[in-house]
Amino acid sequence: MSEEIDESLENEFSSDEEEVEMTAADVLLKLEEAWLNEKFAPDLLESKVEIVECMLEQLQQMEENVKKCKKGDFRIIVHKMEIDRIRYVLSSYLRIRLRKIEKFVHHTLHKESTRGPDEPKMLSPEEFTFAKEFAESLESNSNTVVLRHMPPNLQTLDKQKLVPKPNLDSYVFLRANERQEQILIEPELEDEQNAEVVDIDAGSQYIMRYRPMGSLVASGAVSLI
Amino acid sequence: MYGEKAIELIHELQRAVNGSLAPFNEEGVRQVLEEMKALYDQNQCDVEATVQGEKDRLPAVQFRHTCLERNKRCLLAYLHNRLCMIRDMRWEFGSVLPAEVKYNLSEQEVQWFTKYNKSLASYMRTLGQDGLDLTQDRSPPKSLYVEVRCLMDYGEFESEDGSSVVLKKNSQHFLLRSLCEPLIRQGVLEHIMS
Amino acid sequence: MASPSTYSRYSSNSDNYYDINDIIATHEKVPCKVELPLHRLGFLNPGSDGENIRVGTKMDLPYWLVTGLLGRRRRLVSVEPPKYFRSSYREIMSADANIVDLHKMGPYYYAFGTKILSFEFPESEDIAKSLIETYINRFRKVMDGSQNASHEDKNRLTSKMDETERSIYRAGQTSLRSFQSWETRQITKICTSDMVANHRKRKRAVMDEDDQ
Amino acid sequence: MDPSEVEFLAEKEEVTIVPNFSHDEVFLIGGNVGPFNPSLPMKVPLWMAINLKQRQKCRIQPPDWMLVEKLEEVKKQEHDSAVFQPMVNPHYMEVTKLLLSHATDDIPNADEVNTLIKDIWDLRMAKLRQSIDKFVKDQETHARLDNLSLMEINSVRPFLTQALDHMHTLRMNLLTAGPGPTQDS
Repeated sequence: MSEEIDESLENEFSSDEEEVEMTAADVLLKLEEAWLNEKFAPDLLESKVEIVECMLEQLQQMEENVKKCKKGDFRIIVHKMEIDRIRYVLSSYLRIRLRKIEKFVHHTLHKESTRGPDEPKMLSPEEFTFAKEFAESLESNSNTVVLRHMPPNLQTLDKQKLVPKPNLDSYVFLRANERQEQILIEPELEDEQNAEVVDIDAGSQYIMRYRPMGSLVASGAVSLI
Repeated sequence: MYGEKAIELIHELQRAVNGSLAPFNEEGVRQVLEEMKALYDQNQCDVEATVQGEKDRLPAVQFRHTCLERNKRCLLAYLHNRLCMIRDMRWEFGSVLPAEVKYNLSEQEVQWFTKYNKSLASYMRTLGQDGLDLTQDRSPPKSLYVEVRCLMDYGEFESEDGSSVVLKKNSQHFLLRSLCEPLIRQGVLEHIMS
Repeated sequence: MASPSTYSRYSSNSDNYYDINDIIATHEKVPCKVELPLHRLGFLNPGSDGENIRVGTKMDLPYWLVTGLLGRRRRLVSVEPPKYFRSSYREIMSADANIVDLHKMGPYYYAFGTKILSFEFPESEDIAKSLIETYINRFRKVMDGSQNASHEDKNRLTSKMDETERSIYRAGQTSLRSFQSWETRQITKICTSDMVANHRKRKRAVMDEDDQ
Repeated sequence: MDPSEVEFLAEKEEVTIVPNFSHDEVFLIGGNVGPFNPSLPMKVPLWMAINLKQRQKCRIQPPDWMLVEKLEEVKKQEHDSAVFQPMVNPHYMEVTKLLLSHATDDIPNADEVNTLIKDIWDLRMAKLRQSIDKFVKDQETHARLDNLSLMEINSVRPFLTQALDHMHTLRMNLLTAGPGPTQDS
């Protein structure tokens, strides 16, 4: 084997949130967790664009390394299998997001426009462009085909009231990554006796409504399974 | 009774099973729009009459307005759900729809499909250096190489190490899975179980 | 973009303007009594002769129309619970919910039952209770049905189910089938996409017709 | 999610293989593997173990729980208790399926192991349906399911989440005695 694949993949990746260096393996774990959370959460979660970009880079690098390998090198198939596996998680993750963006496009664009400057973005810049184009294409279809032919007072579409929104009361399965105390399960029930408060031990698994757990999923305190 | 033609459009959608799209009901949509125009015109003169002092017109105005809202909802739902199905077709058939399927689309729907194709393609191009085709890798990867049989003459096919393979009807090959998946999905190749 | 037939995680179907099931459910009829003379709406009531409908006339009107006629300012009609939600039927439900044919009672029994509560009947509370008790008492049968793998006559199982129960039943059947195909190793076979396959079948069918 | 995706996650589990070749360490994105020394047992992810086995480059050692005596005991415990017992492995069903499909010759009493695993699965699934029915009858709003494996959860997920979503809607009726007017008005 004339050329060794020299540089190890232990390259350092420092993400701006925490200063700790994350290895490629850590980033991969974060991607897998983001993938499962996105798969099971009814609403669109925060964009993990840095993780996606880092992984795309890793794949790119690895594919180049593999091209350098000579035919029949033992590692080609092993690297290619890992590349296939990572690419599957990446594209499945991005597909799931795209489907939610399409399904709740007006709701998502509205929410994104009301977010503060310091709040994390829901959409990556490219997703935002896609969402705007998609929303525009829906509206222009409704306008050209039916709305403009309707009586004047009916030609507009009240976008906020009538648009599909995610069902935050959907039931989900979750696992607690850390102990959580005093989680309110039925906040909107006025009569107190139904409002249950639960302590959740680290590593325990639950089925419950998504709404009370949404912020804990975002913070990484719990993971959806 | 008002609203009958509109609900018929919705029943038509409900009859469509797993993505088989019926032809766009141009006539049905036109009739519902016509009913809306008639309702609106009648309301205009009843409102006018009430302004002139007529007393018993308001129930009819309220009734017609309700029918107008109903017709509007059915029309918009008819359009929206068809676009949902056309959107799914992009992910199943690929960027070029078979002629018989495309035949059932209205002209505006074809335009919508082209627009969707373009913005999807440009989004996918932004992923990594040379883009990531999200319509591939739809199921978890299994063994790296798979055995396939050609269902039709397909001609030259470039495998991953640059060499090309001639795909003749019934010929069998041992190809890289991720490269031949699209041909399997399109029905050009058949995956033979090892 | 949820295709029409699948259950989707919209914020409950009734909020979704585009939801086909909600549009069809709101087409169901509701018994009403006219409270104010309905001038020039005679055609609404086939029985009535003249142009108007007299106060006190009883008619069945679609839910979507009744909500319009109940409008904010003037209540043109008053509403009574539809037959299947009245106390006599509620008693049958509490006696043995499992034998009842909910599909015959309007395929959207739970969805429609939830909708009519917006009319705030005196017995709305009892209707709401009856709905959830019926759902719970029939739940085991729906679950067991959805998990049984035998190919015996499926529609005997689902004929009495309402659309909500059938949707849950289908969810159970689909995951059972995908588990079975996983267990018998079908999963590694990549298949032609369903649409392509169906489209090809239909094409072949068309060609057969041409040959005759 | 599809069972094949649950299996995909299971393939990250580590298993012990005995390679019949030598090669220095391989630097994967997910972490390093190796070095490989002939007849020196080592741990690799399951997906790699299966691939190497298919290429006749190694033998796979069955996990310590994949023994008839152990599984008979697990089956007995499961049978005798009304509560879900902790499982031998979070992916016991998928690991067994993969190893028995691709490395049967490396697994002693493969058929018996397969039957025992299936029996344990059936016992637990029956128990799961029982607890789901009780959960619904008692109108619970949440439940703890620590000892359930991902494949078990996944097999009831679409049915159970949808059923509970609808139950939530019906329960909300009790409070508001009917939602506000719908879109038409």
